[in-house]
Amino acid sequence: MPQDILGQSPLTVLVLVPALVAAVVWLVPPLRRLARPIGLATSLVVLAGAVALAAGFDLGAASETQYLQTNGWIPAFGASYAVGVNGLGLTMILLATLLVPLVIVAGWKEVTLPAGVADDDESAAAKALAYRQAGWVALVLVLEALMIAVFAARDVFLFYVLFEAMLIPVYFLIGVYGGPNRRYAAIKFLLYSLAGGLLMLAAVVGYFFVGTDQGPQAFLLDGAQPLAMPYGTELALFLGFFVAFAVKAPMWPVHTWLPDAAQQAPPGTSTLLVGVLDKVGTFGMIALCLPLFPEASRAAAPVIIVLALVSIIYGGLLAIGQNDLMRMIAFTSVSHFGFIVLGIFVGTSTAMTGAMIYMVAHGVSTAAMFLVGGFLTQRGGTQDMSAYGGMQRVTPLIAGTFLVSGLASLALPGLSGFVPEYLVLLGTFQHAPWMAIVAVFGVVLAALYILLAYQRVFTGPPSTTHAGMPDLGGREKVVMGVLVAAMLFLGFYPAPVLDALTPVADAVSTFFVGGVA
Amino acid sequence: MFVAPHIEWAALTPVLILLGAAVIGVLVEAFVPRASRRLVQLALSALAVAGALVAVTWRWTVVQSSGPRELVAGALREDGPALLAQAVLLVLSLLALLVIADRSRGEDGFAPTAAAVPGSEYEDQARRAGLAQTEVFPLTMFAVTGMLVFPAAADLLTMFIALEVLSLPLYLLAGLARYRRLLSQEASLKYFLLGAFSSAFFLMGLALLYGYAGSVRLDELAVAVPAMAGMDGLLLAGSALVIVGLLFKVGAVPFHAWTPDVYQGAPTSVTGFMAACTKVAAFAALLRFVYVVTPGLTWDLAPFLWTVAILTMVVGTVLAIVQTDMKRTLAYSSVAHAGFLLLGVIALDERGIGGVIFYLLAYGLATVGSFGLVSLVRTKDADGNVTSEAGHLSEWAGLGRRSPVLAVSFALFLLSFAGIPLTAGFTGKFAVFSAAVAGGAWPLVVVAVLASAAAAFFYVRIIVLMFFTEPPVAEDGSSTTVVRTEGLTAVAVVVCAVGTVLLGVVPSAILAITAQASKFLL
Amino acid sequence: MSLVNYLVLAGILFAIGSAAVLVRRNSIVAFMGVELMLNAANLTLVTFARMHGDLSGQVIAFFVMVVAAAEVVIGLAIIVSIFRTRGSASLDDASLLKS
Amino acid sequence: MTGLTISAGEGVLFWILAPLMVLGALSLLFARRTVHIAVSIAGVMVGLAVMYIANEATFLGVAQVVVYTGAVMMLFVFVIMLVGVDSTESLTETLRGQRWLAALSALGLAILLGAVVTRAVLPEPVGLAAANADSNPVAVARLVFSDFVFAFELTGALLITAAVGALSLTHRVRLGIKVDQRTLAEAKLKRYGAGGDATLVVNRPGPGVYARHNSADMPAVDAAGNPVEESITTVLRVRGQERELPSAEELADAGHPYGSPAVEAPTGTQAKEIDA
Repeated sequence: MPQDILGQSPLTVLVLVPALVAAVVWLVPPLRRLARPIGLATSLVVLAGAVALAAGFDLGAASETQYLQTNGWIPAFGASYAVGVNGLGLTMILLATLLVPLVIVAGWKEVTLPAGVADDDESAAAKALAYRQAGWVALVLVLEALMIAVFAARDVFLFYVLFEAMLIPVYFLIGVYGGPNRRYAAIKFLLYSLAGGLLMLAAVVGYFFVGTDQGPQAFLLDGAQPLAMPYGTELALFLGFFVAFAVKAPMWPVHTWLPDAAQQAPPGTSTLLVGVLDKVGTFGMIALCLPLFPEASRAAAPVIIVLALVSIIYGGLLAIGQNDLMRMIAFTSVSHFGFIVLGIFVGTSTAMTGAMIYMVAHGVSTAAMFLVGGFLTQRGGTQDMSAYGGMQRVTPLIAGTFLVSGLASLALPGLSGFVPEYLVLLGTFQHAPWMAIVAVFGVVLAALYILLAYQRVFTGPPSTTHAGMPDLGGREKVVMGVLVAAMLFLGFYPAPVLDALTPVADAVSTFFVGGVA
Repeated sequence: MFVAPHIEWAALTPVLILLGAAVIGVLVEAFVPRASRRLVQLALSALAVAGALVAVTWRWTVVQSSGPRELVAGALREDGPALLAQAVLLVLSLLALLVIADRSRGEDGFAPTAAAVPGSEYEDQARRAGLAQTEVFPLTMFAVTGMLVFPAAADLLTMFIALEVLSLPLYLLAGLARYRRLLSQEASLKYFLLGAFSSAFFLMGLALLYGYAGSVRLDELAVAVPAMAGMDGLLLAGSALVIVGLLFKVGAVPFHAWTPDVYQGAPTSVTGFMAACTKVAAFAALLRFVYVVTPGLTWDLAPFLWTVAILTMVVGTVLAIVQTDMKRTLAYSSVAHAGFLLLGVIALDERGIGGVIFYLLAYGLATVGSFGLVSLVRTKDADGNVTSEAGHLSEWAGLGRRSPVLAVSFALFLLSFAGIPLTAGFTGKFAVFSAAVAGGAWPLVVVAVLASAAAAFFYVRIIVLMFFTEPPVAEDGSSTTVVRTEGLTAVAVVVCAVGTVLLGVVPSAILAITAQASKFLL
Repeated sequence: MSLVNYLVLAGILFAIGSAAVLVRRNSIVAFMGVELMLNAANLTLVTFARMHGDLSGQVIAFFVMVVAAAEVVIGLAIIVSIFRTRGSASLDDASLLKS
Repeated sequence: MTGLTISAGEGVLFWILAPLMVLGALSLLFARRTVHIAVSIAGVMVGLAVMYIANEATFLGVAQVVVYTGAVMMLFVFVIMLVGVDSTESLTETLRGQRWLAALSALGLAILLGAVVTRAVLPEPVGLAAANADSNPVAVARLVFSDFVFAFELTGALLITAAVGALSLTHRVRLGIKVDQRTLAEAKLKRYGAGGDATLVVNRPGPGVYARHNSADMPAVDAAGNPVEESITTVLRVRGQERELPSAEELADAGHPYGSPAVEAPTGTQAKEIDA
């Protein structure tokens, strides 16, 4: 992959392609009927681009930003358009670009006309359907563009802008294409995120003010040294950023939007939301909080670790208690995000590496769970787990893929969840054994909730209502096949990912030596 | 002996163009046949505003090269902030003028004749005869003239008279709505009474300051502020009263009582004009007064201004949340925005001036655009007759499905109001907030951010309503519809939308210009 | 006798005027309250002009009269037009605007 | 510059005028009839004019009388006469506690302004003898046309606005052809000829006919003995000041139907008592 295309970083191109296609698909009526194929093709092209990017990435210097581009943007605010990726950003971009085509394929037939729209006029109905599908594809593509951009952003201001802008497509994806209670879920999601985001805005303004007399482009993240500022200011700014990220990476007690959103959103949206978007929160903690506010991060780490431990246990307990399949998966994610945050703030390089891989692994396994859950509930007509039973005889493929994803999620060796969880626990144990012991309870809980869910839905006597339910179709097999392959790959051969992430983890840890100590 | 003052005619061109257009507009009313009056008036006004904009741009280059100066025996100042505010004002006025002039189904938004008793037979006849109250145009021109003078006024008397010149036509325009005449007349009366009330406060403040310094010129006041002992009371009370008078105009709490009623009752196009342009003029004047006269008084005035700013942000936001009428919601949101703008005034930081003016531009674009759209959404009764504007929020439900373009642009303006990144509103907020932090007012910024978060709620609620809610089925068979117009409003809305996006994505050029206007000429 | 007496008188008149605007519901009376406030300001200006030995206070007061005259024309025109519609000049009568 | 000495006469003048003016101003708060208020305020304006002259502002004093008392307040009285309707006003509160709040804030304002001017260490008064050397109007005029020339020109815009505004709010364009008396009369007769009501042809009755009540607030009585509401002017009707007519039956029972003299024919002002 060349380092620049027409004077632009390939990252910029990667952002622009889906954004432009989205605009065209939505605005040009004749293209609307072809929206899904166009969207799929675009996302595959972007995936190919991301793979090419990874191929051209210098793994030996994974901790340094590559594919750099820096242009002035708003000099008055010291903001610039600066993009570039290190190992972590690249991995996250790969995750995002991998999931988007899968989501489009999985959702191929999911966008239908809402009830209440008259279907007596066939051509009008077809037109309205095409319009809705085009809107869905456009929103997913816009979201993809923003996700790539946010992982590539090298400027605090740019990061903030993209962080907030991502809300809007997600908001519409939930609010327009979601389940019966979508309005409530969409608003709850938006308000939580906005509140967090505005706190971050206050922090960005403050950071700007601190930075004004320390160089013209204080927002650039490339400066190795954090800005000098009084400790009180640093703590306040850190909190502003951290709270926003904590809302995004749903940590107890600001997680409550996630179960509602996941329950109401279409499975594809949940996949992107939990699989990738929420990682922006933990990504931000690593890429912004730690390097910009090392002192404050260190000081706040004990509190944050306690919150992370609470998230692990609380998420696990609530996942056990859920009746709604999607809510259950959402709560497992709360628990998993607890692990990630724990790994980040424990402060050892091992745990940090674990946290980073965890982000990828969780992205894949949770995507698999949401999508297969979606396939199941779409057929069964309900998300209520008690309505099912004995489905492994009716739909063995669904049962099998669900089990594999669940086992990956509970960190069975040989699947994607094992390596990161092990690393996080190890790193935590090196640092403070009691924390690791508490976290291990989370692992036990994970086994419980996954297996209980499997038992309720898939074992026992088959329920008569779902007797003739079809198993995975060809389209769905492809999706699940790719995801299972990815989980196995990450479980058996994590080396390339480790190579990309370990240097980054080491580099970040130097900002943050000692952790809780 | 009497010495005739030197008058800088060149520098006065923008004002003269507008004043001339206004006066000619009055003559047009008298001499041009009724059939062609509207066209002549529209062309005249649009040309005048555009011409004044060109003139202001020219003066800007002159000031850039040869520096700011005082005009007409010190009555006016020609400096960066004044010209910048004037330019913003003229841009917004031009857009607002398009909305004001637009007609849907052959009717503009104004009563066919204001003299008719609402509901009378005469009014019916006038409507059928196709009368139009074309005095709207010269009145608008007079208002713009006053607004143009306001930011440049360098003594309190000129400020006072400019205030009246801009206010009187607005009082009249507020009462001219075509539909809901009673509401409109009542708005006119309320606006007038409270406006006159506030100008009395301004005047008393002027008198006290005159007593303090023996002059009403801002520069002499500024010199006198640190000099005189023993009369601090006069100075403080005078400054406070003058500021109160200006705060009335911008609609800051507790001087906001008129805003919702007037915004709701006035013709929607006039509401947009008034909301956007009056704010620009009044904030520019407030900036000049605060930055020139009161820096020495910061400690004494700060508690007052801080309280007002906090109250304005909080009350505006909270009351906006509970509204059920579109125009009232926007009115309270404008109150909240006045609070955010006050941060830039309180900052007393040179970045504050450019920041406030940029914010005013962003806010003004969204305001003119959104009120332009509000004027197009009408109710339709069971027989398919289009009646008045759809004021109630519930009538906006489901608009996103039937008029996606309108709904998307309205959503864009709302997002800009809410300050979502990549819209002009965000850039403006950032500019003002960072100036406030630089000026040491960070607690206010925290309040402002919290208020923004709460404010986002009601903007989002409207978006939800438009996109996610099914249109209500009314018992009497009435429904909501979007009227077609001659297209002037569409032009204005498109310009506003494009401006809102551009100022959000690539604001650096405009920010660079506003940054140059960082100092008032004493 | 000191010039301050005039100023105190002006202050009292100003306060009475403002109270009238706030209390009275009849728009004509409220408007007269505004006029009284303007006149109080004028008295202040004239007194200060004498105190400073500077005529600009008087000139300002003169301008205020002109402005007030224009304001009165507009205001009374609005009041009359409302009266013709409603047969009342009260601010409360049939108040359509919610507060 | 020498200090200003204020004559004892001016003090006396002040102490006579000021209480009267405050009393007049208070009518704004306590008087019920709008006309009374207007006249009191006109009195306050005259008092102010005298004070202006005492304060060496001759020109303003005269202008005050001409502009304020002569034009502005007369315009008010004119409008009050035109509007007339609720010339009295109920003083009951619409918002609880609002009056107290308003009174309190006004009192606060008065105390604040009073304190500000009394506590300020004001400079020694200079007086306007020097400034007024060429007579007060001339000196004022010089300032108007030099320092304040821009403001002066700007007031022109204000006056035009006022004229345009007042015209557009009140001036009605004539729609259709002008109807003169002749066409009106012809139309009436034509309608009568086509079988219309005869009352359209003759003049309508004035109020208070038929001798018993000849005041303007008493309706006329038609041939059937019923009151003719339109015979009373609109103003009285809107005000609710017209008087009720005893019904024909009542009067017939009392032995003196319409058109016949009362049993005890009233004289002079006693008429009112009988009504009551």
